[in-house]
Amino acid sequence: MSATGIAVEQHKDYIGAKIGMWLFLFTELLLFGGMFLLYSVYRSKHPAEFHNAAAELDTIVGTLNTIILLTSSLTMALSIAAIHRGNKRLCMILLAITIVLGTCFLVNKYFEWGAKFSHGIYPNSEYLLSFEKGEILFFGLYFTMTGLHGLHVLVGIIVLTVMLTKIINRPHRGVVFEGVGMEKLQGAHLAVLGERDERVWESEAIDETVRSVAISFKYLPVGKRIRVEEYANLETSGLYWHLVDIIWIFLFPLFYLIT
Amino acid sequence: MEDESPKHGLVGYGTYFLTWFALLVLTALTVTVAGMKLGSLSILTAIVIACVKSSVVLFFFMHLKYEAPVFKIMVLVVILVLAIFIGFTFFDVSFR
Amino acid sequence: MFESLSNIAESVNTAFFFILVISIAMLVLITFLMVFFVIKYSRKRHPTSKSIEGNKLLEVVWTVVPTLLVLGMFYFGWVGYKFMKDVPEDAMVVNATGRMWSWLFEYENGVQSDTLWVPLGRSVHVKLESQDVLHSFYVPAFKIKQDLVPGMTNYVWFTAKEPGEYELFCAEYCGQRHSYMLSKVVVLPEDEFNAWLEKEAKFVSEREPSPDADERELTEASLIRRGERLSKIKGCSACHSTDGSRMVGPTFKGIFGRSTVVVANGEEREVVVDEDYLRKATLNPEAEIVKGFQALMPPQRSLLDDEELDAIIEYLKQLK
Amino acid sequence: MGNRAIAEHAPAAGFYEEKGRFSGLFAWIFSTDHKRIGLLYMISILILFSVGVVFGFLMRLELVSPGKTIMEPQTYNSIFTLHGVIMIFLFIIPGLPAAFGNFFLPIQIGARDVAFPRLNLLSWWLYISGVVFALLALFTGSGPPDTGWTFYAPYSTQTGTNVSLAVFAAFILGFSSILTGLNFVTTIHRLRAPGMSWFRMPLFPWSLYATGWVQLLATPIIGITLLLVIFERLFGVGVFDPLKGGDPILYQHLFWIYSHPAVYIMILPAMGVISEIIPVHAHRTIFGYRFIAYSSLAIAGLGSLVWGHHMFVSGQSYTADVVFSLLTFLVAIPSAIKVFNWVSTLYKGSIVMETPLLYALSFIFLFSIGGLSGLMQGALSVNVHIHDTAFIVGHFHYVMFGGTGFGFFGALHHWFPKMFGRMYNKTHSRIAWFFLFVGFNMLYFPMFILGWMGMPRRYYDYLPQFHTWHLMSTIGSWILISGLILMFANLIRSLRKGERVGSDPWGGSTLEWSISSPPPKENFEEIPRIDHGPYEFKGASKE
Repeated sequence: MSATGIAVEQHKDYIGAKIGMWLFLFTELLLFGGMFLLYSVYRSKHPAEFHNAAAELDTIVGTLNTIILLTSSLTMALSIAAIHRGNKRLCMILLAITIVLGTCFLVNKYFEWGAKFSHGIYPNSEYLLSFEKGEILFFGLYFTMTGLHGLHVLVGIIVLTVMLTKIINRPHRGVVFEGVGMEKLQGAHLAVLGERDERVWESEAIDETVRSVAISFKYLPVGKRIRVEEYANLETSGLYWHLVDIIWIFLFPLFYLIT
Repeated sequence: MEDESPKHGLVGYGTYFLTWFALLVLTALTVTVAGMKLGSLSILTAIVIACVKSSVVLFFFMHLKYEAPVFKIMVLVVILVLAIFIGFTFFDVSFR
Repeated sequence: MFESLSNIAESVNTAFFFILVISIAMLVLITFLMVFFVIKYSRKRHPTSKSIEGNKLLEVVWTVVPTLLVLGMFYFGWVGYKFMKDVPEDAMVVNATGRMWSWLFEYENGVQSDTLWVPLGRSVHVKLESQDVLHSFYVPAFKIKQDLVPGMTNYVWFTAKEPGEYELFCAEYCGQRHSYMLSKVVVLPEDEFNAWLEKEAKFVSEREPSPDADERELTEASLIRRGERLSKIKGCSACHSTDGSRMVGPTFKGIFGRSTVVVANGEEREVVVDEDYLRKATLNPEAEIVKGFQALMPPQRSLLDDEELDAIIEYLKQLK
Repeated sequence: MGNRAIAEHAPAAGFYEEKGRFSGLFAWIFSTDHKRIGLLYMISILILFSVGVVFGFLMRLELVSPGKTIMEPQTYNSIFTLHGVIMIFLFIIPGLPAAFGNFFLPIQIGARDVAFPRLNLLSWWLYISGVVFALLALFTGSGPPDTGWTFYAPYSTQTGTNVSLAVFAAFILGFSSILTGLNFVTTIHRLRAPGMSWFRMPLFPWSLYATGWVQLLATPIIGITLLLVIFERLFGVGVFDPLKGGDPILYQHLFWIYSHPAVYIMILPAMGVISEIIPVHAHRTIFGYRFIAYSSLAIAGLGSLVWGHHMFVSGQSYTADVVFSLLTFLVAIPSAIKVFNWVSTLYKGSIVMETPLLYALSFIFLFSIGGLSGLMQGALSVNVHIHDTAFIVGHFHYVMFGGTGFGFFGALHHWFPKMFGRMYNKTHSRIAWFFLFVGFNMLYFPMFILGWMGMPRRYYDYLPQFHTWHLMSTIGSWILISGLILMFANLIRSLRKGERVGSDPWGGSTLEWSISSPPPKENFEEIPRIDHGPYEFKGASKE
């Protein structure tokens, strides 16, 4: 079936990949869920101390970081939308912006933590141990939760960088469909649509022996299309990035806004 | 059967900008509300706003709105499970 | 095993028998049916099988009946438990402290003991606290158990119904000598108990400095006796032997004047055990660890007052 | 397709002869074939099971009489910790899903592989890394951990032994377990053969589906808990340290939020196996298919709500005690439904008493004892007396070993001919079963009595009144181990010497029996179309 000269890739079940990613996100959510459980219990036990301790954190830095992360989520979503429209250049630019924003978030976090450390506030520090118990807990949770979240941002940045280099390096020539679900294509026609959804090209009816279909974009301008596999990967990476954002959406009020 | 073709390819750039704008507004709102002294209500509003914000992210940025029902059911189940884990712990903590 | 030696044990036994009878009935039923079917419908006797998909009525029956049974079990367990949690107001209070790996019981009049002495037929309210890790206060004969959690106060209560001595175990794993964290509950008739309590109270009052110093001043012998008792009550003997055998900590035998190698801040140093060293090693044991042993001993500053420490050191001095 | 005819006549070598990128050992440890990964898991799991058995044997030997028998208290404490960690994290949790689930899930639903084959290989590698870390924890630092497999704070955050590394190993293993669950759930959603609706799926995949969700949702909680123990030890964060305001009881909550559902990760797949074995050997359809399927989900769901019953004497609130006790009793109901349906499946069957069925029936018997003794623990007042005693040890060995262990052995004997294309010596396997069954009961039943008498668990030494029952228990362990040796010797010998079998030695009806033994590479020449339920047997009259 590889008549057009494109090697048939291992099959990718697009929806399967998405289910897999969502399931992974659930485990991430519950990982943080355990921390949120601790937070809610300790907060309910020591409301006043949490209140006082939160005053040590800088709301402006927190808000700034929230805006940075939300914006990076926007550029992430836009970059996927761009690739759906076949605009590889825009996709790459937006992805790069996302990575830069993520890095800004971490840099901010670094300075924020640094400031705390220089004030002598870090786990098990003598100064911190002189605080009330609830305040020690607040900072224990603060460092663990934002630290763990920062780690996730870092992983996200790495994943997105890998995606970016993949998209830069791979010329995309076609789309390959293979594997499960192919039998549904029996008797169907494949078509290439033009700007106004008109049929530029149409294949013969697919017969029942077909296991995979490869379409090469030999006649289309290079740079306008990308393989399904890659945008599935980019999309799942995007999901991960948004989840990291969601976690922050909760961390922000819980640590910075309870003064 | 689950639909193979990704419908959300059609989500416009405008929708995303709108989503982002809504998120910024909600952020501004939650910061403002925290500034007002609402006492015990303040934590509640903060959580509610955070929930709204994360649903916006889930539904639009993460395309949940356009996914098959099976995704929505799974997300719901997971959130429920997490709520139960936290909630049931309070059977202990609040009555100790 | 099934006697009711405390008021609590009664309700535990009731719930247990209720569940036991149902369980045995269930088990016998299931096993009998399995064996019966296997024999009756073996391929030899029954060459063609019949595929029965299911039976709604049966499913309903064997959902509803077990539901009712388990709700009954829940009820019996709950009733007995509620009883365990409601302490009578007139109960005698004893404070129990668990630490690696011994027990300390304190009575309201200040009497301390490593054994729990209680009066027969009177409710005893034991308040439980831990100094280090989790422990669990367990008296099998009375069928009571409760964990000791550092940072919180738990409790149990009971009324003993027969005089005698009963085992007291630590039931929550607490480290190396967990299985030796044993003690006893001694149940005495009320008058004997009161006599014991009075006798012990004297031991407490001995330490009170008296205005008439000459008369009440402690003799050396009594100080040593005191030290010996304290080393038991305060838990020293749980980790330090007096017969030279190696336990968790170094032996007390011949400790005074012995030269020993200690590790402080990663450096080894030889010291001669004198009064100063003993004081330091008790109050701040983590600073210098005797070579070959682990830093397990908690600082005793809050647990011993000066007089008690003096007595213990006096006692250690003469252990040859 | 022309080569189907060849496949039927060629000597059975199946996927073992697959020519891949690598050869020799590498053809296995870098293979993404689900069957090879399944066997890799099985071999590693059985090796670690043997290690766990040796530790268990040593513990029993120490307890044969009061006082010191063969080891010091510290050694004993490490050994019961290792026995628990190995048996739970390295044997039972991955046992059935990772070994048999990997091998048979795709085949039973008519797929060529799992949804993410490379991820599947990764989870095996993670498993092996976990094993390596666990072993490192034994031989490095200041001695093997001595906390018990529960790692209860604050002891685990204070003890000088090598807890951090052991806990990290458990963390890695949790990750491996999550990936397996993720893979299976996706596989079942996406790769069922055309026509295989949810209710035409065999019950083993059903149980794996329920298990997969528990793995996904509960395991991250233990992940974060164990990480926190490490943070606590390294940085002194304070979340479990009472001196810094931390609450040790919260550790227990987090721990059991995972570890109670983990019990269902362990038992559900075994229940799935039993649901496969019984209809095949009774040669009739399973009784109450939907009820068994739904009860798997019910057990997974309800089982996630009952963790507090491990904490009735921990100092948690009275309200929590009552709520968790009630919920605990409710989770007994779906288990009861399963047992009744299994027994009814024997009714009007045409039963051949093969070894797998022996294991399945002993599963029902032993699991019933385990479950019923669980009811005693669920009752609040009784729990107070038997909590943390040998009674608990007896109970969970009946459930975990008598249940999951016997389910595992049942699966081994049921699917052995399919996996290797050869049959074991049936007489020897029956003798081995007999030793296992007798030894098992003699080993663990005395623990119920000991527990009721008040013998606390995790005791290195005990008072003389407990001696008789401990002695009996230790003798039981010797019989049990003889049975194990006999069983494994028989199976290993049969790998080479066993009689060759055809594709369907038992007369099974699910998809795995429709392909050759051992299965060919990619399982199916052509993906089958399914138009009926999983347990429709030829020659069985319908009602």
